[in-house]
Amino acid sequence: MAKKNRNDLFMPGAITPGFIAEILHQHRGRTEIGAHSIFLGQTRADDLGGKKVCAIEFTSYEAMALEAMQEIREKIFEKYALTCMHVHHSLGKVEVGGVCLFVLTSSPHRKAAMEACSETVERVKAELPIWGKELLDDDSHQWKAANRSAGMQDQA
Amino acid sequence: MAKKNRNDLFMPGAITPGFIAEILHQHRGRTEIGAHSIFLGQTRADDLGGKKVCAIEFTSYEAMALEAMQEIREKIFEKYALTCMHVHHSLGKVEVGGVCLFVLTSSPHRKAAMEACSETVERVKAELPIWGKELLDDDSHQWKAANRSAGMQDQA
Amino acid sequence: MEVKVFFFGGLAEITGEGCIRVPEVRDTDELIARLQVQYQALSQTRYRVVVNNRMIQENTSLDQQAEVALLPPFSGG
Amino acid sequence: MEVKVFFFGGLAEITGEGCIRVPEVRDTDELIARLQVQYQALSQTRYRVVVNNRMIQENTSLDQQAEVALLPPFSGG
Repeated sequence: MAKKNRNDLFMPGAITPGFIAEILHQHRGRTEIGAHSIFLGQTRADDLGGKKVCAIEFTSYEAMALEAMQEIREKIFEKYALTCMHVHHSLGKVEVGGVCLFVLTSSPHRKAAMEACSETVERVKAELPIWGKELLDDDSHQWKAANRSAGMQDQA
Repeated sequence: MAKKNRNDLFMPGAITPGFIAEILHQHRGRTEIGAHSIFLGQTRADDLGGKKVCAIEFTSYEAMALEAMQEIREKIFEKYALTCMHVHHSLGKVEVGGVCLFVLTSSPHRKAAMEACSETVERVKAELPIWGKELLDDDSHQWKAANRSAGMQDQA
Repeated sequence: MEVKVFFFGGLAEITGEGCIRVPEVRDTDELIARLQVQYQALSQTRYRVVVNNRMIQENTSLDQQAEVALLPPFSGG
Repeated sequence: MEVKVFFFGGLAEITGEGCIRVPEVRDTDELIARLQVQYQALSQTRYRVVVNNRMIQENTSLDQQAEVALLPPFSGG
């Protein structure tokens, strides 16, 4: 049960609230679960020196990303007492305000769920070969950098 | 914007996936948000010495809970760079597998969102006057204890 | 004068009451002493005392409109 | 023999190619040297080198079916 969902990492376009609701609905029968921790990465309308980000177009080295995700999944399950884990990332264009990353970790207890979620998000961002091309409002673009702003630890 | 939602803390019965989807959908226009951190507490089918938990019935000292929640909200907004925060807790009966606690914290960046979510969950559990009556499968009941098992830090 | 006393969670079960009125009581120490006579199981129970929505730690005088609540350990979430 | 080389993210833009074939190349050091001649902007760019889905740190020999990928810094999420 825990180790399934190997190849459904990528989704075309934004991850919708309806899709998220469907995943949550599927967990009602898992009555050993006491806590779900969820992270959603949302495309932000950053201002890049007067130009505004309108959307991000994601591409990936998919075969390698699936392998890297499987490795993360195994390590997280070894480390935390999880009941299950779901990770989805958008490919293609996601307009600002759209969700491009979904991480759900579920456990009988909240500490495991929350710590596993946080660690999974960090690893996904650091280890999955995915690139975001920021489409700007003057029809130019810029390649997203994971740590754009000086002194900023995270770019969500 | 940030300080609204004062009196919608309590919801009758389980918090549904559809309700959660609706809240998420409402954030699509908030394009300064880059990260949502969500915690869901789900009613667990614990085994209490041979008897199984079928549902939990929640009651609260509501006036005091609303005041305590407002105090938590203000402190969390002082401490973290949040865009918004939503907290809902069930009152009445929630069957096992149903969600009884929803916490959503949103921020431009993930670190603030995740830390604020975690701290809010801890404070909600410790500071809100809410009680859970566990309804068991032999028609008896037991009052839920926040730290039932020895050495257990969390009960989700 | 009389004060209102609310019992929550398992305490409502122990006392068989959600709310009672207690007449002529000056402060919380006196109130608790009287409640423990009336509901003997109360002395074996952990709870916190709230007066007018504020948790109290020490003996507190009660005015005419005082609302007192006895709260067992919280278990929300 | 020839190896396949894939360019990802901003590198595909710099090189103008998603994938090229490079003939008669023994190892990654030789490959990178040749690519830097062909695509001069490459030497000002940060990237990691992957051979057959594995990140490499050192010079690595390339067999006939080798697939090499050049990966700029990741920016998913």
